[in-house]
Amino acid sequence: MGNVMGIIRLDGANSMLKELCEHRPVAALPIAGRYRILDFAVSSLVNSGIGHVGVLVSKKARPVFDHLRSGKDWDLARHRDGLAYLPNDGENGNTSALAGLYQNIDFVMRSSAEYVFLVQADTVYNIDFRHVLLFHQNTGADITMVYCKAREDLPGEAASMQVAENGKVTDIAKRMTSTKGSNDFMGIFLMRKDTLVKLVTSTFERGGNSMLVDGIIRHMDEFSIYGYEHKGFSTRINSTMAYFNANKSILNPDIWNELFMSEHPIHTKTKDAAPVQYKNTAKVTNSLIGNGCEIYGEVEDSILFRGVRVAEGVKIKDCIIMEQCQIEQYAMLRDVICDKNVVVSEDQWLKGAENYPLIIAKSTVI
Amino acid sequence: MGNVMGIIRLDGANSMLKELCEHRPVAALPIAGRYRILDFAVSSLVNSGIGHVGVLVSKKARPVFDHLRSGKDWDLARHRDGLAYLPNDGENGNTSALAGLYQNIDFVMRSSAEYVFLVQADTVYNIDFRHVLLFHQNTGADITMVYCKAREDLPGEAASMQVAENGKVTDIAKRMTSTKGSNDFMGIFLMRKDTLVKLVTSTFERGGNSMLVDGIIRHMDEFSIYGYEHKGFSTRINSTMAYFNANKSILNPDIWNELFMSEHPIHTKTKDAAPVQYKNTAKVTNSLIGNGCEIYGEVEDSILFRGVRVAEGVKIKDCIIMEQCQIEQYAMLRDVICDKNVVVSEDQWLKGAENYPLIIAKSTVI
Amino acid sequence: MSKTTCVAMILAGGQGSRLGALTKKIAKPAVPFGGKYRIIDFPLSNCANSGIDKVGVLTQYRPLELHNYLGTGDAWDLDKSDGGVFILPPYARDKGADWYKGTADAIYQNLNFIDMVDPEYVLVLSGDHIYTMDYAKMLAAHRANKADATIGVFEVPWDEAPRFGIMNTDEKDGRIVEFEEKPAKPKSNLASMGIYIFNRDFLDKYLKEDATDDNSSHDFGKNIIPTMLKDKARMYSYAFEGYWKDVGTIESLWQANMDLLQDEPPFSFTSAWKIYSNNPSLPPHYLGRDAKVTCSMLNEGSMIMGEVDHSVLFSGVKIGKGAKVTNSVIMPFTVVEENAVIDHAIVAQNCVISAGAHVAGSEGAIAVVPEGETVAAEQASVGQQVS
Amino acid sequence: MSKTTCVAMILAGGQGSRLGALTKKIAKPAVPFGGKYRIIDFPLSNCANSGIDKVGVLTQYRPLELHNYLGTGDAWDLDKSDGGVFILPPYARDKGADWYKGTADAIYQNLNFIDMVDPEYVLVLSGDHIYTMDYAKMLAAHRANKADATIGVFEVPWDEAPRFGIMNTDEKDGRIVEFEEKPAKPKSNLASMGIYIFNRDFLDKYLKEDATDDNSSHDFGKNIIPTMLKDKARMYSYAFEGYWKDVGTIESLWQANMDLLQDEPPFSFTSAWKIYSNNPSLPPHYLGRDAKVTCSMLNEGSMIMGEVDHSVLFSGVKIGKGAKVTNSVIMPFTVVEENAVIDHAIVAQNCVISAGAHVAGSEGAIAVVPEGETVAAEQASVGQQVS
Repeated sequence: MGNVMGIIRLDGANSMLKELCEHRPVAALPIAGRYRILDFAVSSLVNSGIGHVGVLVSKKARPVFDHLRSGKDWDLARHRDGLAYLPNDGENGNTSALAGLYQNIDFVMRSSAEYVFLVQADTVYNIDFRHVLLFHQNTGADITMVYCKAREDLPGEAASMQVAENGKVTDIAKRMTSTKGSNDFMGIFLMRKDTLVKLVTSTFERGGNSMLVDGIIRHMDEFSIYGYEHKGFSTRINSTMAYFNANKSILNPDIWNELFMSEHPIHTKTKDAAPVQYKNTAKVTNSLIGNGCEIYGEVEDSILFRGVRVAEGVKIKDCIIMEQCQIEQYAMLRDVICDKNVVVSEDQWLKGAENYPLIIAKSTVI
Repeated sequence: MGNVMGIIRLDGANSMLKELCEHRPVAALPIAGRYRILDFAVSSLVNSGIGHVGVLVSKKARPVFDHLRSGKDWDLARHRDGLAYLPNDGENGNTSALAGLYQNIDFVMRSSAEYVFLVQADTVYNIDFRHVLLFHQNTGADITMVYCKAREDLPGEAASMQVAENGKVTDIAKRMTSTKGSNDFMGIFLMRKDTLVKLVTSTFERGGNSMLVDGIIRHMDEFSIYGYEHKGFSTRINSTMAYFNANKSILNPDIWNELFMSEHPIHTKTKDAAPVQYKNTAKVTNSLIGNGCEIYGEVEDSILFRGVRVAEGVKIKDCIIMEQCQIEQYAMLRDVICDKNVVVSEDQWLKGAENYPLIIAKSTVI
Repeated sequence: MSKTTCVAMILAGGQGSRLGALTKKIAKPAVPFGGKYRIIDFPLSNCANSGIDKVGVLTQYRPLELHNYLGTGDAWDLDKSDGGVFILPPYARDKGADWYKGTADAIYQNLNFIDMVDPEYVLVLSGDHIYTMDYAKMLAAHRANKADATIGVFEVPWDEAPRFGIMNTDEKDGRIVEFEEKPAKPKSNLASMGIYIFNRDFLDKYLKEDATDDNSSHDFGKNIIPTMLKDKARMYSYAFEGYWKDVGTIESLWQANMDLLQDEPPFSFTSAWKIYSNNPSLPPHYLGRDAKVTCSMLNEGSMIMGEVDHSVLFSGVKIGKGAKVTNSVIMPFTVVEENAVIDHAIVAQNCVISAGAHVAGSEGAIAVVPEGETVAAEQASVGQQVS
Repeated sequence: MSKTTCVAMILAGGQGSRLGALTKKIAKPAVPFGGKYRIIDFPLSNCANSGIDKVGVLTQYRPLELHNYLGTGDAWDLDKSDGGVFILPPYARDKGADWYKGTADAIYQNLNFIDMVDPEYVLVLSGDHIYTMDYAKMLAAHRANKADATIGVFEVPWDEAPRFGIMNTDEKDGRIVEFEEKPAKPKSNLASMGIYIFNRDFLDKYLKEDATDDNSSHDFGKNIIPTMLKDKARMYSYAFEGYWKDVGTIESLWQANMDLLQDEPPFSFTSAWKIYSNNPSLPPHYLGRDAKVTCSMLNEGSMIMGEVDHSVLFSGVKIGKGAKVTNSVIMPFTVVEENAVIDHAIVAQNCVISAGAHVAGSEGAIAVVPEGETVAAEQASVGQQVS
């Protein structure tokens, strides 16, 4: 797909993600024991043969620069095309993605691409974008929006789409909750480059702030919009519960296989961590364990990121433990999300609720 | 020099650079027919064996991202270390380099480097930083500042240093002009990592805005500061005249050789432009001609960047013509700086003065 | 990072003995061409521009220097994490190593490489032709025709046809009905460019059969293609229009360089179809106060104090005051000292033409100075070889 | 981008016949070790960590697979634009090609590579040792001693010394006074690690002399080092402390893997001195509801439903429900089906151990399943080779 480029938006609905997004955009939130959420979007683009990817730099961009770096881990460190950072100087205090796109519109125009995937990197999936392009070409749509059926009722910002039988989108509504079975927009637009340029400039120059609301919902009749249903696993990370549940979904071997073990792998920053060391007292079930962990204690129904140390006597259940955390002897954790570099000292007990996990902020010592 | 890192500042004194820096930081200003000013700093670091380079991202960063990209052209697209972009979110409206350093101070602290070169990329030179490090270690300085003797009287922001015979710096003063023979600071600091961290945090947290003024000049007695004299060619680009003169200096074959033909080449973004085509009517003397040019007319005492087309009958003298400009038939230009993509139409005459070149802004059609 | 559809195999040839002194120290594909390129830049750039990202370069000769030039393949954006450019010299096997016995044998000896890449199609290219071509279009035609093999052809003047391998095709659909190697009385003027696309399994079968045939000279043109045709395989021609030049001899190499100096060059280096090359980091070239340069191509890092006309100069060349270079090709980092005169010559890399020396050939007898030579003033010379 | 001070030459050996079935399809340096690594990751990572960025890998056997594993060298940050890792198989020359006749001959045949890199020092390494070492420190010692050659040594137990090449040194400054290959009555317990630093010109001279000696077996230990000593060259020992293991046999490979499972592993993979490797993109491994994993190392992409104890599992391994793996090494993408039992075994890549099958060796007679094999349930087996 040499004639297609991707543009990644780092923004997302992070008001319900609390501490987890205090120092990072949603796109940079660690997930599934090894990845950041944007890995799904970037890898899907690259695996679909798209070698030109722009990243709309937002505030709090350091974790994104740290993670993507030169783009080499995605084979995007190239002399031609490859990865490009698109800065947003926030003129007049406007730091919206639309303002960023507008500031970099010459970059889009200069590209030799014919089509653009504009992707909000806040959703977990493994899509072959080539199918979306084919669908787009077959329907003759101006704009294709990718959606999935919501898997459960959950609070969190969602755009739900009415899609006719022939795929035509007849209505779009933004709500603060998602209902099981509704057609939830996955934050993926596909359109011709000139359509995008027109949409961005005309919306921004008329005071618009949101591509979806001001550009599309308010002008539904001006475009022929089609919806492409992604039938595979997909979940948008727009609240702490969505994040918690998404991680636990991946403990289902079928979903683990679908997302990660297909012929299209999800790439991420390589860290050269050693294999996991299970010691003689280890007892681990129904869990994902990232490399570099050292495990003496018990872990159940949980996800451990790279380099976590679980000491003897520890019991961890229904938890997400991010990189480089240390859980010391006889600590017990249940329904807890530990951000990076947390230390839980000896004998500490921590417990959240199944529908309200306790979040321990980055680098806290408890 | 595995234990040394570099940090590049993109800011500079651009108030006297007018149109040339309207859309770019000084560091990204094109120079010498092929380069951007930051190439001198980045190449000097890399050629001195420094493979870990942070770039403090400023406003108007797109030309810098476009130019450095993954860092591959400097062999800085690496899995470990390599090029890192350090964003500045401008909290409280503070977008100074010091604020940027402060925001990214954990990046500096986490590095395994022992020493840091902090370099303001607004100066032309080709330095072996290994000699500076040796000097620093031999003098036992807390801070080493690299300076050169000013080559002429020129207006433009300059920091002039008083340096004792043993190399100790006894005084530093900032002025709006540089005097021939004065010791002009070249914007290069070398210090231990922990010294930098202390200097940045203590200065910023006490309301400071400038590393040099608030961090160093106001606390001269707290540090042992040494000056390292760079005896090779060096010129700071802090005004239009400085820019104009620097380019013309490079028409001196000795300086051309010193800067570009040593065993330490200056690297830049590769563009795969074809060799220059001289046609049968071409007449070019005392000029630098970038690849991709096509020349039918006359060029004297000038610098042409890549992809410039000089039509028949054209006369160009004492000019700087940037990338992709087109000078059409029988146009005559003298003492003119054309920014990128300028078109000068048939029969146009343009003339600035030797000490006041006419600047034609990017993409203008005249 | 996706599966490879088509692998390219560049037959980078042997020692290139017809290029004589120019290939004393480097393999033919590494010979400089056109002011900044090497011959191999053309097929490699065509591959990169056509979206082919796995390339095998088959060479028998000085693989190391070629490896050093190609590096990781990054100049052509072929440095994928799982490898882009593979240099494939004949290497020692259980029974020792053999030179490649012919073009087909070279591919045959590297079937394990093709197996590793596991493509659907194999594109076979030659390493000594100058042209720009979109192989993706040829592959699309190959697929549309449901062909077993597709051969790139171009029209040559009828009187030159007897020097080429000629394809006789069905005019309707381009299917090849007959192939004649250098026919005395050609029935068509469609010449083979030595560019083939094969279905991988199809090629595999014919190469393995050919390898067991002691009477075969293991050559695509002489053996493989005729056998395939005899078997009535679906073989199609793909017509190429544009500049195409074999640069296998001194004269043709010189001529191809001179072709670039025409008022309308045979192809544009500035179009979107760029030719990439692995360049040193050098500044724009400098023309001194007394320089006079006309009808010429010059590259970066050169310093010109004298006169240059109708010539192609590579990077880092120095032309002294009063020196005169005409109708010549001067390769990288050669120094032409004051008042030296060069005409109708190819001067290879790193030579020194001493002050006042003359190097003069003529059309049909181009003078050649081999790599690293110093030509003294008294050594004034004419014709095919100076050393 | 700066001039190369020291080039590393890794003797990646021959077919590794002592590793038998494990090297049927891959060269010895590419044999998996330690859950995610290949043997060659150790010298390569040591080079990268020591700041050596040009490495020649000398192999006689299956260079292509090794090339594919190393790619551009980017996993080790050795993908410099002018080339970092060079695979150097014996290639055809004017007189055909020869196998490397010995360790010294392998370097001798690649002197043109060393000339191209043009270093001051040559570091010669072996490709079948597991250890972490800072070569930069050894090079500093070499320079400080103004040595012609420096040899890495480590202390072995006195009773094992007769199995090694032993250095007798001047206790004051470490200068080597005598070298004995496998001495019956060792005078010292300092064994050669097969790690040499030579001044480049010095090495050049001795290799060229040795090449003309028909009586030489062209081996560093047997010929080159003794000759240098005889000439009273300045040769120094450099003492290494830490874990060092030759993994040239099935038993030693198995043992070295088991060493990693000790309560205090012989070296830390998590220290700053990282071992880099070229990894596929795989997720964290998953342990199912009935999994039981103790005293083991597991890598990414694996799915464990059964029991694993005292074992090293590589990436993408599947262990079915009820299966039991003990005291074993399971290489990438091997599937152990339900209720299969594996003990004291090395199972190579892409094998299938069928449901209910038994593979059992014992200490001193490790069972080996070669790459790609399927072991049927009825094929239960004990001892050195299963296929």
